[in-house]
Amino acid sequence: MDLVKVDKVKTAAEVVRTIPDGSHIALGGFAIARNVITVVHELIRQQKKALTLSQCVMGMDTDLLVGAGLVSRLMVGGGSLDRFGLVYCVNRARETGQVISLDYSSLSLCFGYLAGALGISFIPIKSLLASEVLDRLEAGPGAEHVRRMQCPFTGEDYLLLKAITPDVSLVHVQVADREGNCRIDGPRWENEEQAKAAHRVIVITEELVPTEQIQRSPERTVIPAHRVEAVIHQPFGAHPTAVFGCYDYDADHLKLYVEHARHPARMREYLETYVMNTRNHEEYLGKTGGLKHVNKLKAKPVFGY
Amino acid sequence: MDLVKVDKVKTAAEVVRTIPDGSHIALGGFAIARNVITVVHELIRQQKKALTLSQCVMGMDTDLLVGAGLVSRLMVGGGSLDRFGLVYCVNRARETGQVISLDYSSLSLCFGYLAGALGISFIPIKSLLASEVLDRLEAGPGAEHVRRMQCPFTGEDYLLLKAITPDVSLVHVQVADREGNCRIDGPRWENEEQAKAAHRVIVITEELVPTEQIQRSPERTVIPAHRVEAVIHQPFGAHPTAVFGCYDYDADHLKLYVEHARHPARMREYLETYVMNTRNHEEYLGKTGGLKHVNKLKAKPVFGY
Amino acid sequence: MKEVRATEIMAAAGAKQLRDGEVIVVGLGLPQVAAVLAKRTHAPGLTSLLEIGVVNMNPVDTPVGLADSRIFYGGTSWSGFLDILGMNLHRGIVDVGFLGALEVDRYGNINTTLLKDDAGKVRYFNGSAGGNDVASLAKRVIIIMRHEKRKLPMTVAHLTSPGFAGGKSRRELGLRGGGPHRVITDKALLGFDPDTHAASLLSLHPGVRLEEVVENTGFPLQIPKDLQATPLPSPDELRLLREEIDPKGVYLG
Amino acid sequence: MKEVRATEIMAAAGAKQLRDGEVIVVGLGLPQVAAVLAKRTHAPGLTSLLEIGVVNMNPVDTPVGLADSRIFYGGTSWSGFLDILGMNLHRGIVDVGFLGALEVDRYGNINTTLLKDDAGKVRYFNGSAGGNDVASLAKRVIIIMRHEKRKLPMTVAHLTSPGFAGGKSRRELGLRGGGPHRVITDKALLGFDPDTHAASLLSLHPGVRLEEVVENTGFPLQIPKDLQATPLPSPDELRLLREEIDPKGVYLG
Repeated sequence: MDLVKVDKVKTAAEVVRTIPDGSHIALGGFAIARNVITVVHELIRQQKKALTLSQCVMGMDTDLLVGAGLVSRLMVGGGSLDRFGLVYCVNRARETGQVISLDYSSLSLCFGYLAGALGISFIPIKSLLASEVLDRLEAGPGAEHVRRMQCPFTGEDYLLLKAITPDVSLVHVQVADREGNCRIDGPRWENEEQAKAAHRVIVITEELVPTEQIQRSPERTVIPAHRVEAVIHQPFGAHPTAVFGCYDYDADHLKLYVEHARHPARMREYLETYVMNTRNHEEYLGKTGGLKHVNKLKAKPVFGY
Repeated sequence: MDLVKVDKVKTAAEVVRTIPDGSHIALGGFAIARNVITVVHELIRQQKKALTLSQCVMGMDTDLLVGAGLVSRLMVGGGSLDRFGLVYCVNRARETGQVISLDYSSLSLCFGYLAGALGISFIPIKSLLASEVLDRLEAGPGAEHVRRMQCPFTGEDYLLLKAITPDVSLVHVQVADREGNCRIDGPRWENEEQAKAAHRVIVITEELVPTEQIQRSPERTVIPAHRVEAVIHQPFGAHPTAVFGCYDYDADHLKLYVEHARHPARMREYLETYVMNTRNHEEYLGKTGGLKHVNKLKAKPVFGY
Repeated sequence: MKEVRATEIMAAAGAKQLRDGEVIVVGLGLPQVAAVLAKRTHAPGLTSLLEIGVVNMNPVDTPVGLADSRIFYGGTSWSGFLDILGMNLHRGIVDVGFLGALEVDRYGNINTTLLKDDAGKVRYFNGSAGGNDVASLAKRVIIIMRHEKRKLPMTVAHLTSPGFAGGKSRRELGLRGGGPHRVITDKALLGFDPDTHAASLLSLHPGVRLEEVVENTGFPLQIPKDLQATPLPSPDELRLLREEIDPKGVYLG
Repeated sequence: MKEVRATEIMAAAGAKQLRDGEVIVVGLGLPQVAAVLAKRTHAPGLTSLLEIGVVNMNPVDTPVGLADSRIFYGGTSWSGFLDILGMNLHRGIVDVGFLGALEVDRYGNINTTLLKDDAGKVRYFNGSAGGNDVASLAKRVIIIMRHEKRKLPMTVAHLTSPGFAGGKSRRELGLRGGGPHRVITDKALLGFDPDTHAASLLSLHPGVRLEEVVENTGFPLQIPKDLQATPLPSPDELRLLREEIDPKGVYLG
């Protein structure tokens, strides 16, 4: 049969204009890897409000959005900036109660996405039991997401998790075609279940390839075109986080970010300088040292970093 | 870290000797594709008894084992030999009551394997409801595998499926290393969930490659070495069924098989000639026309068939 | 131009049921031909799925079945049952599912499992495979089959894949999918009454007499006053079918 | 030969806990060093998993964290959380899970979420990530941490990952995994009493005084009569650690 012939390539600004305030956005980043920075910046420029974010392991993406005050609720398994530090803005917002944080574990959040992706409204799990993580979910707004039951076949005690179905899933990939077929190199953490659980999927890709390239290894297609609403082509779009096979994390900029993120006032400076006072990703990259600087981060093909 | 350094390559005869009578064996074939023929033949030569077989879509593999009288129970979604005919031996055994057949659908059986692979003892589904397929499961020995419940979050009616955890999973792949890391080219039907649900996984591979080849595209590893107990290296091991990328189905032999399978007496002849009176897969291939014949089936690299 | 075949009318009728941008689960044969015809005409953005794990296959040689490597060719994604039937069909994003049948009854219930002879002796066939899943979960189910009295009985010998079982609504049956939408035969196009859920005649293929259809249907058919004729394929559709999509007449012959 | 460091004793003690053929979930740092040491000595058939989807990584450069591409290098399988934490850990085939901690209490409960100062002010840290899953499901959990009174309190400020909560058995708690097996610190090796489930001192690292351990532990430790000394790494183990596994002393320095 013929291939789908639809060009879904759009700019980050165009795509973000279609995301309403109050949306539940699932983020595809992990700590300091494959964060959807270019879309996060645009969400901040367009000052979206009252967002719910979900993610197994938060990174700079979530920290930026919370630090910019766009977020009212989190559903997360954990988070850090690896050796560079903690998710300071997120933790501050939790401490002050600025955000409601539903804390899970990596697997329980991933099971929630899996249930969403499979179209089953609940799924059993043996994690979280006998922990304060579950106590806190059951004691607060998380209560509507968990139940306990016994397996009717084995009698074993289970926790039931409500399916997670984000309004929008954002995932940064290495390779996609103009129709949205995309490939992820390296580990994929929760990206496949997360994207397939969502009502809308937005892909940010480092490289745009002809569909013929996708057809050469269809086993590698992690998210097929018909699940993808838009494709944003943005080289270095995850900077300063790493994209396996494309470029390494930017240690200098991550340190600079952490210095700002630790203090509310300085965080505002960071957002002014690198987000609000830049019009797009090229201008942002320019301020971080420009192509000359980021090209130094480019990966060696054999090693992928 | 170092790689696992364990050589798991064995012969079909060695492996089959470790499979006790009464085992639940999950078969990785689909109709006339990637059937584990070489192990099926060995199971028949060693005259295993009272086997339970499970598979989403039965093919020649299941039909041979049932035709040889080794099987007492089936858990299947369906089955056929595509345009070559039906699974005649299986259908005859159902009609005479020689086997107990628990009939599911492709997805419900696959969900059962998924639950087994995830270590959850049950999983909800919206298939099978309001059908005679479910009525028959609930009225017979299948009753212990299904329950009904309402989703505690949405109130929707669901069928709960008991996890399926086969004793042994047999899967035919194109590429594996000596430790058991393996790759499947083309669609994978239920192979990944089926293998990961099983207690023991036996892989039959067309090609043995050095682990370095596996490390060149780790995203392609469908079953990792630590889940695999033994690797059987058998080129044309799925003959007369097709292995994408390696060889096409053998239309002549499939027609010949169907002529025999339609009649109990002639089926016994087939088993005598091609299985009991051959000592191994090479002798079997010899009787079907030998390498000269099967080499004609070899796939064109670009097309994969 | 040679006479229009019933199979060509069926393929065109199937194509007309598909809208641009829809996601469909197809089987081999006429459903695939109908899908390609729709893609080449009004629905270029159609996505076709095969249950075993193939998206948008583009075969250049004729497959003998779903397990034939020929049908994998040109796919943009190769996965498995869990992805196609789970993360697409069960997820609720499949608009149309095409199904064949041994038997279909007046409420669109499908039998692909077994037949009984007059003595009550049972003969088994393929069973459900993905059929029950598609019938339970697709938004619209389209059945393509030959129009014979024994294949269209009042009640199926085995209810493998539910339509409007017992004349009940899908909601009453606890099923998510919309259920049977059309039955496309070599004689006519059938639909289902929104209230009674019983099969009704929508149109007769050109040259087919009403009596012929009634005689070859095992259940009472609702006959509308304004009985239409199924439109013939356009010259352009015929050209595509005969010259590009199935030049060897493997499925249309 | 220069003096043996506490980190080297910890790595060797960790390696001794691993048997050939076992499947383990490792974190960065000492756990990974211990796993490599075990592989190079008595457990060549060990399988190491990273929660994000890496099997048997074989890094040649030092990663800064689990999200660092350097740690993916040489892997024989790249998948995701669902495969590693679901189809391996939840499936029940993970023998050992290594965990770090902000706090560990007398029953082996782990806190990685938050700390409270004397005024009760809360400071948040990383949270669970895969920690709760590993603690709930691995057959044996091994905790590696610095031995400080504030990190070993009577009760953790937040029970992120369960050990023998409330002194209950894992069965009573409805948990599948075997729970905490060892706590390896820079001063001693701790285990858990099979009956009381409370932490007990198993051995002191050479040169460490009992008082030193008691003073730096926030809960009462069961002290066995026959208190052993943690064995020093063998010369061969030291050579491997210093010359092959961590020559730059990134984790052992």
